[in-house]
Amino acid sequence: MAEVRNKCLTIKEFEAVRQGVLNQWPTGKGLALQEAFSYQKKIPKQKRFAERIEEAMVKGEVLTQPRAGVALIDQQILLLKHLEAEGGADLLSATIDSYTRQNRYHEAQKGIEESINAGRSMLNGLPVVNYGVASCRRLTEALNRPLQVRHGTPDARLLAEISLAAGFTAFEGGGISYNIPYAKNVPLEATIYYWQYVDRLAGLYEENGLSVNREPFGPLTGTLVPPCLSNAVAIIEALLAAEQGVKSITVGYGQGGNLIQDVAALRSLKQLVLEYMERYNYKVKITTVFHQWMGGFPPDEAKAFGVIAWGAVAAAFANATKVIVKTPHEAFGIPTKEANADGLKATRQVLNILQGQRITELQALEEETTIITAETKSLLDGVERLGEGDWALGTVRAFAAGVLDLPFAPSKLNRGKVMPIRDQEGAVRFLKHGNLPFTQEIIDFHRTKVSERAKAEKRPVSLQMVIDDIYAIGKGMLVGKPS
Amino acid sequence: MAEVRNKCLTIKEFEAVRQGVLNQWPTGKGLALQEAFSYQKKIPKQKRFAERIEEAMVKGEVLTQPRAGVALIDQQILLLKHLEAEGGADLLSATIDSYTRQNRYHEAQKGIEESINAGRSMLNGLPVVNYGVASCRRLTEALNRPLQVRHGTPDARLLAEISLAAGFTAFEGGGISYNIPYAKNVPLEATIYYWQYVDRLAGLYEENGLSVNREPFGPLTGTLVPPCLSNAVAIIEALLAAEQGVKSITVGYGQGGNLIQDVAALRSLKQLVLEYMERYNYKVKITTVFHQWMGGFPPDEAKAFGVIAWGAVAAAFANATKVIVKTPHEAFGIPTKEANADGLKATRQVLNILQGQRITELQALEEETTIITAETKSLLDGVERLGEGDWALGTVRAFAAGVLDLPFAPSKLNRGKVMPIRDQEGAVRFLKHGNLPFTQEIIDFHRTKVSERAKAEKRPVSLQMVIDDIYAIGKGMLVGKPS
Amino acid sequence: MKGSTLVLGVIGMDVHAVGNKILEYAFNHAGFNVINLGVMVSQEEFISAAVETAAEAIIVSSLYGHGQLDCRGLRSKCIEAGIGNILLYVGGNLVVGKTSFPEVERTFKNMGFDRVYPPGASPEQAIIDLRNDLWLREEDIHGRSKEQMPNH
Amino acid sequence: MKGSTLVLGVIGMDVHAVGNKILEYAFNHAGFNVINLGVMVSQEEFISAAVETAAEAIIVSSLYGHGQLDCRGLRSKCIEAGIGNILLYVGGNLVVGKTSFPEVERTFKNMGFDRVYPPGASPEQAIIDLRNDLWLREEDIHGRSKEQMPNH
Ligand code: B12
Ligand code: B12
Repeated sequence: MAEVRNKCLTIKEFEAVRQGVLNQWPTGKGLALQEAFSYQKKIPKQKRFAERIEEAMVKGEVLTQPRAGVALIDQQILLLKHLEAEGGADLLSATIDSYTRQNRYHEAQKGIEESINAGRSMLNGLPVVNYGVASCRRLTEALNRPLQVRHGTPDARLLAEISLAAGFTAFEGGGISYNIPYAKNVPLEATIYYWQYVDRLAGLYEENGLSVNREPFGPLTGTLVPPCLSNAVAIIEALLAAEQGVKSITVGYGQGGNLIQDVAALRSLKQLVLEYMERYNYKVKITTVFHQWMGGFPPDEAKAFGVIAWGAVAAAFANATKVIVKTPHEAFGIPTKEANADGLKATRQVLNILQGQRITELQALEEETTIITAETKSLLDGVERLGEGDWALGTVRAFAAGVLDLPFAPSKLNRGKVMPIRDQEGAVRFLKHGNLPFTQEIIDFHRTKVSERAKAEKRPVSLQMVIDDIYAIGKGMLVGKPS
Repeated sequence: MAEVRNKCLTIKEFEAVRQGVLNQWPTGKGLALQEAFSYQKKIPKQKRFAERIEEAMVKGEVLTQPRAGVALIDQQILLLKHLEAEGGADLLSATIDSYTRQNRYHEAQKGIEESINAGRSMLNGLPVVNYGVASCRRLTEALNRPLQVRHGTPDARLLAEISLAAGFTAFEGGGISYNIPYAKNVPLEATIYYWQYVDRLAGLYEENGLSVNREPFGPLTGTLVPPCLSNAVAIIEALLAAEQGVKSITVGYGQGGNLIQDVAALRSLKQLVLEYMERYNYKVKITTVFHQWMGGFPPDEAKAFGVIAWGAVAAAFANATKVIVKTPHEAFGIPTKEANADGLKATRQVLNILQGQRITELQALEEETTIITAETKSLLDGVERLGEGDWALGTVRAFAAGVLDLPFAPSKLNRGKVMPIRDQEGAVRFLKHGNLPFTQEIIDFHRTKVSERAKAEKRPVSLQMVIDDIYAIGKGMLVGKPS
Repeated sequence: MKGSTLVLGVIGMDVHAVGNKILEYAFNHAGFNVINLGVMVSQEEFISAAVETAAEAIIVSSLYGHGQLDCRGLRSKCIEAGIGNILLYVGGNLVVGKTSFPEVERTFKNMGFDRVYPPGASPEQAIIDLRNDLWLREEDIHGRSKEQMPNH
Repeated sequence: MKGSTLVLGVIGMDVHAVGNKILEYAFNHAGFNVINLGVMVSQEEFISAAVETAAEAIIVSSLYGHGQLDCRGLRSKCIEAGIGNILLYVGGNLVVGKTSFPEVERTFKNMGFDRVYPPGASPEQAIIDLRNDLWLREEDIHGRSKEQMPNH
């Protein structure tokens, strides 16, 4: 594999591989971009994702968006219509099944067939590639709100071609965030390159006057991710996307659970991403997304509602442009459409109550923002240095060197030397920072926080403490207590 | 009716009326205080309300407590056992039915009989007086957590005699808070006097080494009550109770919906009540209670969960000693035991997550606390002046003069000239302050807040705006919007 | 029917005052002549107010759960008082607990109520119904065609 | 049975890594010899690891919902590979959606799994079961009484 560089793909480079991409599965064959553009031109403004979310940012709204995917497309239409009407979702998603995510279209096909036979969805999402453009247009046309593809696909080129041609106006993912948490052994050079293709494709739509919203996947492994790590990844992916001509980017963050840290994280993320866009003179509209708690949920539905509502509170105070909503079925399985709508409604109630309420001039918030920003900059400086100024190259080298290192990630490319832990107030800190290029000040800060907790709990710091933290929200706590 | 004075009843005064009280219904006859004391002495410490809540205050815990009352005592036992085991309630309640609250024991008896016939509760609470001491002891003995009587009874003397003798260790209510929102035309002289009896009774238990927790009913009409009004009432009732020898008082406040105002309200309440206790040298342990939203609820259960969880958030940040929990059935009717447990569980989840999280040094919070304290002091000074230093007399005269005046109260003794309204951020302000003795500064503050909202909504201030506010939470908002 | 007199109140030992105040405001606003008895109103008080004011409808609220116990016999007392034909509406949280509404409606219709409303019903619905029901009655009196719809 | 070898992994295209790391830790801690294949493990990889290491049990996780599709035929492949008697445990969020567990259990037992665990089952439960099941098998081999309980 050739080394990857953060440089806008030329039309020639793009065209050179495009037919190969389209030929990965019959539904891709012969897909013509010009036809796709003219189809997309007919999509009304209120159904365009970028327009809607950027309008929300200006107005100070917080939009709600569910996850939602089932095997059969007619069921998907019913599901999304329900989430629109009953759930009041402002933005919609089609979540893609896990076979499609790994480009296993044969298995996805089997999943469709078995779902028809079983009379219920046997797949954990909608296999958009198998359905192809025409069927998916039926989906996008049936709905009244903007629709995004949400997935976790290391090589999403064909998925992007088909879904954008079908009238989706937003596409989640990135070469890091859809690799390290979603794959076992796919080289970063490969995924960054695949995602340059996707971003270039989005860029081509932009150049034809068609906004396509792109969203790096903020929460990563969803489990005790220290904000600086997810923020660094989001900023790098935003830079990579912008270089390919993307103009609408929603950077995201997964709730940690401590309000001050969560608000500070999103604030720091927004500031820094704007700073870096400015530095490279990328003209991109930046919006933000806050993910309700992405780790293990309590099985009890009433408790799950508590977690969901708390996520809504944090999203509101963090002033996110949109919030991705969980459901009371989270601990068990893909939610029914009713449970999915319930999550949306509980969230909307809280967001509405909090409209106009702010907790701004707060000392602790300033401090937390400062520390997150300092940490994130350390990481980004490390990446930049390793890449000799190139973010793509820097990312590949950073993961190899453990200068970027995500906790609990399945990928072998990830060093796995970092171990997070909660402090007394539930903020996520570093128990081990591995090779992350932190200053002594930052290292000491975390050490202090961690030992404060050990002292308060009267037990030595140990892996058991981290395991307690992983289980904690599922057991009705935030900070793990000895059982 | 003789004018009432804030002076500890003598034993002679107390004894003079006691037999009359006990003879109001057969179950009261012959009730001997000495026997009651020796029975109460056997109650283990962990079941004593005052001990438990004061321990919680020291430890910084927030305890949960449901409302719960059904017609039949065996059902009540099952209900409370469920709320203890499944709901994890820290404190328990027996909520009294509305016939008993008006001393209509014949009708309560009919309600019991009809409930037996119908096979379901036909009463909105437990008719404790009709059951009498022996049956109620069966109830208190069946449970493992402290148990309080919650009601709304202008003349609760017999109820107090029976329930305390039966082993309840806490008793809600007061001469103002269980009159103005709960009666149509009972003189304040009468209810203050009735509650002096109740407080004296509690005082007698105290003098025998038996703590009895007393709780003025904080939320009053539960509907857009400006904090200064409910805080003033709570402080007066605490003073009246302390004078009769009560040593454990939990002052309360009903959620308004704006976080800053709610946290400020409880903070100001606690500070002021301690100040006044100090002034009169009353040695009373003060704890606090936060009531989740007491006004109209959304019928949708998912949305109701949102409201409940938001109440839990505010309780946690307000650092209340306990929180009274609502249920997802609130808009419809008395909850099933399952729905009641659900409210408790959602609340507990949020409280646990927020354990140790604080939003203290916040400028807006300081300001709001200052204004609430200034308002409350204006009211209390007004009452003191009218009473020529006597809080009982002052209260009677203050309501007559509109110097105390509660919004939306059914009582004819209440002037009803005050009209509350929400501001832009959802804090409860005064649209009309009637005869409340406010300084020009306070009046101007409210005027500014109200006109800011009118400007933002581009509509003139009107009664319709207030009605919109009353409906707002039920319709999924906080600040009422034109429909 | 504009200007028709309504007697309004919350029955029994019920003190829920907020909805009552809003209903008064809404009915007044809609042009009715509202005699609001407030909260804690007995059956007798409803009836004597209706007799005294020659009211065309009694609007009963019950929020607190004892509606079924409190409302029984209201229609027969109306008959005894010579106003057996008066419109009887009832609404609120009529029974204890979250219950299927059709059953509740049946129970209260059997008690002689003309219209029964579920929890949280809007005053607007009652106003539309009142106009219609009162117009139908005018019909009966003046012998006008029932086909003609009222002009709201 | 302390020291028994277990093969552990998350089957199919499933990348849920957190539970897997905790299971590895718990089984190791309990004294087992754990061969952890991590996430995205095919049936073939499970079997060849079990064969190579003479494992006594294969512990399959499936969180992402495709468990039913991914697990089919695992037992017969074990038989083909000559390890037909190996203990097969499976747990996680085995099917799509919130489903009644007894039904799920039946489905997976029919597929040849010895034990099936509901969402969020604790590693501790599996450890107790493993000790018991492995002890019972030792019995069969050494001919000891089945009545004697293992000493945890
Ligand atoms: C974190 C998480 C993620 C992270 C995973 C990061 C990573 N690489 O590990 C991310 C965000 C990447 C993710 C992605 C997806 N996820 Co996910 N995820 C979760 C979540 C919230 C928590 C999982 C977790 O870590 N729990 C904590 C650990 C400690 O618990 P555990 O995983 O349950 O494991 C324990 C027990 O189950 C048990 N156990 C497990 N296996 C076995 C085996 C035996 C024999 C025994 C005895 C016990 C046992 O022991 C473990 C340790 O205690 C769960 C929902 C939940 N549980 O709350 C959903 C969930 C598992 N995900 C789900 C899905 C569908 C997906 C996606 C397809 C996206 C989507 N459609 O939403 C992708 C799948 C990607 C892929 N190809 O696999 C679904 C599965 C649905 C179903 N079965 O019906 C769930 C249930 C959420 C839901 N309700 O929709 N996810
Ligand atoms: C505020 C409130 C109180 C306040 C009342 C203050 C006051 N004096 O007004 C306080 C805290 C004092 C209180 C006390 C009690 N309450 Co209360 N209260 C409420 C609450 C939360 C809101 C009521 C309200 O003001 N809503 C706003 C107004 C605008 O709406 P509304 O009252 O529903 O009225 C509207 C409609 O119903 C309709 N409507 C009403 N009547 C009619 C009639 C017709 C013909 C039509 C068309 C429409 C109509 O129009 C009105 C205007 O829009 C409700 C639950 C809820 N709805 O969320 C419980 C509720 C009514 N209370 C209840 C109970 C039981 C009590 C208590 C017995 C205490 C207890 N056990 O919890 C005491 C009763 C005291 C007594 N003797 O009456 C129960 C009734 C249970 C049931 N029916 O099964 C409820 C439903 C709560 C619950 N789920 O348990 N309460």
